[in-house]
Amino acid sequence: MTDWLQHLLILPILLPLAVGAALIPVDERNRMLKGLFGFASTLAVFIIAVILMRMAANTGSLPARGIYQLGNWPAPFGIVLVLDRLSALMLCLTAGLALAAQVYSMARWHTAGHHFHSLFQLLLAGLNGAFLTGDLFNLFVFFEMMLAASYGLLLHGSGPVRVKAGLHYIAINLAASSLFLIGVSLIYGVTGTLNMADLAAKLATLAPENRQFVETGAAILGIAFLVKAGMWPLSFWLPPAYAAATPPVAAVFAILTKVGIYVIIRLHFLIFGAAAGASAGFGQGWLVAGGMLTISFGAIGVLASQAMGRLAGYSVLVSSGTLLAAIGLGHAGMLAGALFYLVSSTLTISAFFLLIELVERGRDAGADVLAVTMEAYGDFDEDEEEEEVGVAIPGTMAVLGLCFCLCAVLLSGLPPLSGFVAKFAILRGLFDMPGTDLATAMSATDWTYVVLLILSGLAAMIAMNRIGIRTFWASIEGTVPRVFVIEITPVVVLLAACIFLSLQAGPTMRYMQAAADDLLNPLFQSERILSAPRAGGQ
Amino acid sequence: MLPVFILAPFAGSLIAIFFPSDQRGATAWFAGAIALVCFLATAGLYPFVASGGVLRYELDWIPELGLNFTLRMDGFAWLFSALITAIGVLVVLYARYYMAAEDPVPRFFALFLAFMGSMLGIVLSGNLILLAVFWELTSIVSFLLIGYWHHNAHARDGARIALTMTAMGGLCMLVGLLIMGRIVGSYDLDVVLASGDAIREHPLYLTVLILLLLGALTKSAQFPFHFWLPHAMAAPTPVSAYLHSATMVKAGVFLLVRLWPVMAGTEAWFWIVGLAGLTTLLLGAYFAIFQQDLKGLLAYSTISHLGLITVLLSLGSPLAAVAAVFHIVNHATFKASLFMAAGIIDHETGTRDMRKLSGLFHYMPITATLAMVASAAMAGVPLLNGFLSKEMFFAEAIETHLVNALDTMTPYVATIASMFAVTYSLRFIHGVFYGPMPKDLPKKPHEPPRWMRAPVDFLVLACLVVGIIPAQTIGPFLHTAVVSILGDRTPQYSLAVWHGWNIPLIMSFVALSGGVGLYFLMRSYLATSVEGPPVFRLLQGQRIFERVLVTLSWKWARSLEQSLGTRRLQPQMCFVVVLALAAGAFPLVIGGFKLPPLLIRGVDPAFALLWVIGIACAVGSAYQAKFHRLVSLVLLGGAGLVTCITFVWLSAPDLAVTQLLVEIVTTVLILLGLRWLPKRIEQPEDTEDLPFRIRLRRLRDFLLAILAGGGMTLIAYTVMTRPLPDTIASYFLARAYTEGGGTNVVNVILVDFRGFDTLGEIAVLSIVALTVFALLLRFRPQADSLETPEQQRVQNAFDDDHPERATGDSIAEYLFVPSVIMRWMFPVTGLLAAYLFLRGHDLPGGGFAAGIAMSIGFILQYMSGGTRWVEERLRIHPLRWMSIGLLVAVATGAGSWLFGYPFLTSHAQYATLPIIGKFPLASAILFDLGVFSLVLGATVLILIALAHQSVRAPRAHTRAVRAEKEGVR
Amino acid sequence: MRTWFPFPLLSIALLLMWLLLNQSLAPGSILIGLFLGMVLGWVTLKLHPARSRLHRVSRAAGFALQVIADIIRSNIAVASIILRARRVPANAGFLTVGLDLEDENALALLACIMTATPGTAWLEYDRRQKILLFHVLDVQNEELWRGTVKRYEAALKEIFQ
Amino acid sequence: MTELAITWSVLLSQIMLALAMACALYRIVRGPRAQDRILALDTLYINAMLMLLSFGIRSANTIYFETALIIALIGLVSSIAFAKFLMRGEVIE
Amino acid sequence: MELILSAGIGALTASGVYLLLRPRTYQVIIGLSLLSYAVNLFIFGMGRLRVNAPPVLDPGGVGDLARYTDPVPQALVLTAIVIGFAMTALFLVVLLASRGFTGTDHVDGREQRHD
Amino acid sequence: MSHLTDLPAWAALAVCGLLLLGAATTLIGSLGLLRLSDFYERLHAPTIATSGGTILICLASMLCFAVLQSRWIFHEVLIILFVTVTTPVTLMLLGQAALYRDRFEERQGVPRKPKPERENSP
Repeated sequence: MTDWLQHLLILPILLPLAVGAALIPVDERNRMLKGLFGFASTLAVFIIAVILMRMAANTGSLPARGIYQLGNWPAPFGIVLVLDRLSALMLCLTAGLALAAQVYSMARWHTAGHHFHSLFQLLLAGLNGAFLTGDLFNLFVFFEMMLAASYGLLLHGSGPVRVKAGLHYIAINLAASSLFLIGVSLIYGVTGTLNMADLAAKLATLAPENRQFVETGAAILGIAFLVKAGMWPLSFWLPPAYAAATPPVAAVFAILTKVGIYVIIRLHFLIFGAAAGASAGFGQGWLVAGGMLTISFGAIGVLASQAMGRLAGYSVLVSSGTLLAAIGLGHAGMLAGALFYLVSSTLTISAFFLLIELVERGRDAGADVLAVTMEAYGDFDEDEEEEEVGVAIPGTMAVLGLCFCLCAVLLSGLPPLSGFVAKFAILRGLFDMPGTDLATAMSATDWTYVVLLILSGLAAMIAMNRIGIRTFWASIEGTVPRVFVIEITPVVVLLAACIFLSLQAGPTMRYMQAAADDLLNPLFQSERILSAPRAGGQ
Repeated sequence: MLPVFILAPFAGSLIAIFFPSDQRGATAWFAGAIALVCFLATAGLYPFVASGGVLRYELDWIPELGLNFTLRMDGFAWLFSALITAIGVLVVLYARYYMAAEDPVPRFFALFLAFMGSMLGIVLSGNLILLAVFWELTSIVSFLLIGYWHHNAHARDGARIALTMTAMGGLCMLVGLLIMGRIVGSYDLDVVLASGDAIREHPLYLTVLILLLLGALTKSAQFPFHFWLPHAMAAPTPVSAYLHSATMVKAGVFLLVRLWPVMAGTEAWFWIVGLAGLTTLLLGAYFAIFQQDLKGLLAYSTISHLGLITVLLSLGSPLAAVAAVFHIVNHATFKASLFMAAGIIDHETGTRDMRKLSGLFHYMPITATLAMVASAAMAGVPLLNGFLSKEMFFAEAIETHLVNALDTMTPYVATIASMFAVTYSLRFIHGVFYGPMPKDLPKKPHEPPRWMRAPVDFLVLACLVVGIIPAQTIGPFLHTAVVSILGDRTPQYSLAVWHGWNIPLIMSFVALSGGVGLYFLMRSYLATSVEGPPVFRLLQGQRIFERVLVTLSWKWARSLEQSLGTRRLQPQMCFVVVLALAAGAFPLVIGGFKLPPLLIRGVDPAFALLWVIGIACAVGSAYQAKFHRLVSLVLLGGAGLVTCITFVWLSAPDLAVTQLLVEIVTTVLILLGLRWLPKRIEQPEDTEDLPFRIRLRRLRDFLLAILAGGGMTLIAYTVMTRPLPDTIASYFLARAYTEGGGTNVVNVILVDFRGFDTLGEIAVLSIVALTVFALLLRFRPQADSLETPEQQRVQNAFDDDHPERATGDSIAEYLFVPSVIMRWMFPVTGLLAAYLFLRGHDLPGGGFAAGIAMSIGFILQYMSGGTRWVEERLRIHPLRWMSIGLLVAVATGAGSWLFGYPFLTSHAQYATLPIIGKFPLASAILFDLGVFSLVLGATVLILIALAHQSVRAPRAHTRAVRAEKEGVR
Repeated sequence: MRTWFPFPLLSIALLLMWLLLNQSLAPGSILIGLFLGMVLGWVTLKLHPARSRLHRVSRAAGFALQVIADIIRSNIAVASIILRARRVPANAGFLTVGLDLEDENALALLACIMTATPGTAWLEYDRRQKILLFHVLDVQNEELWRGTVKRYEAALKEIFQ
Repeated sequence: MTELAITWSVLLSQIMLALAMACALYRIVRGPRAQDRILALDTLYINAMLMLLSFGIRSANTIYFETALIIALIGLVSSIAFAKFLMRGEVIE
Repeated sequence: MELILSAGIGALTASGVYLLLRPRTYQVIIGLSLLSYAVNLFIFGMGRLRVNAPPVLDPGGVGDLARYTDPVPQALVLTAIVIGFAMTALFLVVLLASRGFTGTDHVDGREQRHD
Repeated sequence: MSHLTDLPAWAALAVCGLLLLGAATTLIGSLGLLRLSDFYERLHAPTIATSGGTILICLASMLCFAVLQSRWIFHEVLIILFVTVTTPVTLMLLGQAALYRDRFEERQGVPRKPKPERENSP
């Protein structure tokens, strides 16, 4: 009698939440069991995400089941979950990364501390919630959920380095969270609504003296998001934190910055879209400037970092900057490319994070073992005898080297992989602006952006080249790293995903284009949300 | 048909990887077969191409962006692919014998095939972007090939420089191609070639030109980017023979030829290309003379020959283009053979240093002969192919195309350059094969194996044949290629050995005789001189490049990262605050913000007084936080209290209750933590001795704080004095009771209207509890905070030195009466919690408040009895409570699915039981129960985990010490 | 009965409290109150505090009145002291008095009373020597204070044993 | 008449209570002994509770009662914790 | 009313921000608590200030904004309080751990020359 | 919702009286914190607030609501009860802490621990 599919939309949030909760009291001794349950739920989420994405892709700009009114309260009043192409895409991406990281962690990293799998599931739930929700304050709640879990995971395994990095990370993000609250409440104070769609609808008809407060609120919100997205100069906490985190965690963290970006994309085009009247395109200049500065800083950092972990952290910054600036420039054509870039770079970076530890394990075996089995004492602590670190598969080095090469090519955006396709798409979008004459159509900013894009790729190439040579070629043929199969597989899978993206670039770009179009005329969607009927027909 | 050219090599390389590394022969045969297939396929396509047809193959890749997998073969492409595949076959054969047994051959051949594939891709691609793709691929693969012997430092450096240069150029070229595509409106090569005028007239033509040239010139090692090529000579000789003579370095000139119809013929083109070409031509030849390394000499000669081709292309006349294409082919043949010969020499003698080598003719006459012929071709001796193209070059050089200095210079430079060419060719022959018997060679030289020499034989033969009867051999192929480029602009030209007495011939004679003379002049010097030409030796491009690269990408980057970034928290916080202030102020400032009128009406003196106290508390606790932690905590409590009263005053009882409870727990929490912080000597510092910097920073922070506070005040006041817009609240107020089934609207919002928020919120709480728990399991207190606090020590000591007292008596006495009372408070607290919980839906209270209250009850017991005392009596399972709570909440929400309603749809009604009477029965209450259980669990877990440290830390300390001792042993 | 209500007194007290809180005598709230009293009784049992039985509850009321009277009196006294604290510095002092009250709860109650009445502050009680050290705000004659304490103690003894 | 009296007396008493809180605050800030501060905090809580009660009377609304009740019952927990900290150097041993 | 409250919010914010910028972890945590008070009051204020109009309906009643204060910000503040509490606890433990590992209570884990 | 002005005059006056008296008592008690010189003396000050002040104001509130809602209101009794029961805990602990301190620092005018004569400095 009831259409169960209609509840599909909320499962990506509830399933991990429930599993995570259920795993809490399970004893740490049978971690593997926990891991398996976690894996099952992550897998389920992934499948659901794929189904949702197909739904979103097939049916119109807003699928029939794309709106979920929690508690059966209609849109502006209750909380709604909204599914569209973009959110579906992010769900898929997240689940994919999570799957990889989960498998990877089950090799050994989840023994580094307690409650890894619960925290992991809860992080997943938080992320999905942040992607799906259509309500400003609910977004805050899920942000906090995600952040809290990320704190937990960052500190997973403890140790001075992680704790020091974590302290900064937490402090900064707590400050940002209070900014978030201020912004949200200010917006509520002048518009009297929390629903994003409703907000967009109301903003157009708002008295100027009130609108300027909406803008203030939005700006303050923006800072909160930019801290997460890692815009210069709010991003110094990021590289140390990401470098300090355990590999699987870092791999998932690759998506965290993208959450900030995602929300900015959402709100920017929804609230300050073309229909926003006087305050249309508010804050674009800031985004562009910040983004470009971030690219530069990230590129410099990439060049300047000796350890691979920091390099990866900085390349996170580069990708954030690229996206921010692309959003800020706001040419319709670029958006699709930017989305493609988002997916590709996220996959790449997380693969790289997973790879790093495997590669370095070969060089200084034992250091990480120390990190894993950081001697821990306590009443509840079971004995953690340090197990064999993987087995030396013949040709491991070759596989690792190949993966590294792929990472390098992807990071530096060299052909033929998706990194290149993404950059090409962005540039193409930039060059294909209306206006017959290119020379006049493109402003100095646009050219700067082009240059920065190229230079950042170059920087990545030089740095990766340098580090790669040092690691794979110059190193005396020492111990071949001992690696579990389930550790290398996720890396390979993620990279394979990138290759798939490059091969299937056509269909993917079509999807991205559609998603971009959704973003560019959001009001249509807003009406759908606000006019959605309640269940039970009352 | 066309995809085969790309697929076969790449597939082959994929397969080749998996050959066992000892199977040298098998791998070689496999690779050779692939190359041969490609060659035959090319050959098979000739008839079609010769008839002026253009083969096209198109496969969708990203049609939206106009990037398709388009392959296109016309005569020129055919010529090139023939070259690539043919020489490919020969090089494979050669490498089969060249590579040592211990080299990992499969990798070599895999990379080799991959390179062949991407090279073919360049020449065949019919889409500009696709061309760029393959272009970069060649860079990457060549990087791996050059670094094939990566244990050798030179190989690593050479590879890195090569990649950096070529990839850099490639990226620039990409942008150029993008712009070009934008100008034309398509990336398809046919379209591009069709619209030359549009490009040449376009204002961005110069930009495009420069970007493209950056690509082309870096790729084919033109001045000033030439220096990577000599360093790439660290590669195995087959690689050099293939990449650095026939294929990769030709990619640049290939691009120039490809785009010649649309780009060439302008002033800018002439100047830039011509200048680069001439310089390269001259310098390359000059440098080549002074090389002591065989391959180095060849490398520089390659550079100079490429310069020659570039010059030809720069001239912009069709005939010159013909000459260029012709010379491309010729150079490929003789240079490849020369490289192979050099390789043979290296292989058989073990050295490539010309100072050591001499008189080899005696040992390897055949090889010597071959090498002599080839280098004669290089020198442009008549009856060899090199001669023909060089004649054409001279002929073009003396033509005047544009009237300017460069054009007039060309013939002289050409002559001098070819004079140098003669010199270094002569040196190559004479120095290596003649003269005294070589001494102290690493190996005893002898002829190479039969099949290792075969490729050289073939190529040299080709040189001869083409040199003698060009029209019958190369002629038709050349023609098809030229036609495919120039179309109807194809000029009349004759490939004859003898054009009669004319200036070019004279120039050749001058060059030949001059070159010979020059060689014999410099001979003695060269026999002993160090590497490199006299003057220019000092400035080595690669050194400069390296230094620049290191400076830019390492030194500056590091210092910039230091200066632009920071690893300290305070500056970061500062940035956050400043940016937030800016962001907040920006819209108000540009929006023309006007201050609302100050209205004092309705100011309640008591309330005002209250807030005077509150503000005092806040400021005080900020002031005391450094040296009187306890006081600042107390004052914090005061501020919280005032906040709580404010909530009550402004009609928010729920908030007041929650705020109060939370504040109490927080205080206890921080007190628990305070024990682990370092003791701070309580001396309020005098600000005199502080350095100025610190005082300045404090001032800055103070101002920032004032600004932030002022901003908040301003915004808050303005918004609060404005009328409330029509908010969603009215909806809630109207339906809270009728549909939500509760009179306390706030609580109904929490558990029903916005129950999802609450779900997330309790999830946050549980996450934090887990984190805290997990982190504290790893907690390592500092040594100085390890021993028990001195109060306890003193008190216990007091007990100990009194025989009639047992340890812990004092504390027992101290706590005697209080603990009795606290124990009785436990059930009362429980009652209060139940009260708060049950009434929550209708009156202030609710699951959260109840949970906290209950947990406070537990904490009270811990305080009175101590951890051990309590846990002997009560088994508390906070983890279970949390888990159950969260699950209950979720399950309650999901329950509504059974009735076909969305998650968290609540059901409320008032049931009536006989005795009890009417009581509310809302599903929201169950949800609230979940909240209660979770909050209780989480709070208790956090507090207890912290409290356990006092029990555990000392024990752990002793354990750690013991462990260290054992470690020492 | 014992099994259900390990602490009848406690349970009754809780029930009363519950009714007071809800301000209703509805059977529903009575039931819930009983239930809560029972459950909390069990939990409290785990902490096993000292039990004590009441005799002569009748005396309690009188005692309470007496205490209240004392409280009022001492309130005024102390208030006056505070108000003229500037001029006449209070002559405060420590006093000790031996107690032979056994029951913990009774002692606790005594402590509460003494602290609740301004002017006397319970400081510490040495259980071995059964000596109570307390502080009074003005010691015009120590015996009076000791007398008061003894009086309370006697009353409590009567009630509790 | 009565109305006026009521308003004014309530206001007056609230002001007095606020002053009482001010005294407590003074003691918190001044010390001199840590015990003094905690004692003052305790007083502050009591005063706050009374303030709430008076506010309840003022607004003739019993809904604020629970807050006062909570302060009365467990508001003192924090000061107990403080006292324990002063006496034993840690709150829970 | 508004004036006093906003002044209070300002003062709380100022002290909180000042402490956030200090080098000692303890100062930072106190600052965060103060800041969260300020933020809570701010959110609360966004629903405008009403004396003695608590959003508790009479049984069976249908409320409106004329008689009751805006309940939504109160709900938001409740959530914010909870989350703030959680975060304070977390931060406290982290700073303890940092102090335990690094031996100092400086936010950077090592003493600067002069802070 | 009822309002204070609904009170009959006598009740109103009584309520006001009690309220004012209670507030005054509390104020005096807190003044004690200011004016008394020694910690042990100050220890007595808050008890005025907790006993006198609380009782009076609770009475006021009881009376007020009893009249307003025309039924017996008792639950302020709970407050009195709780306060009387809980305050001593803090005060005792504080007193003992102070006592311990003073003995430790051997301040004058502080009684030694009773009985075991020989030791006087714990």
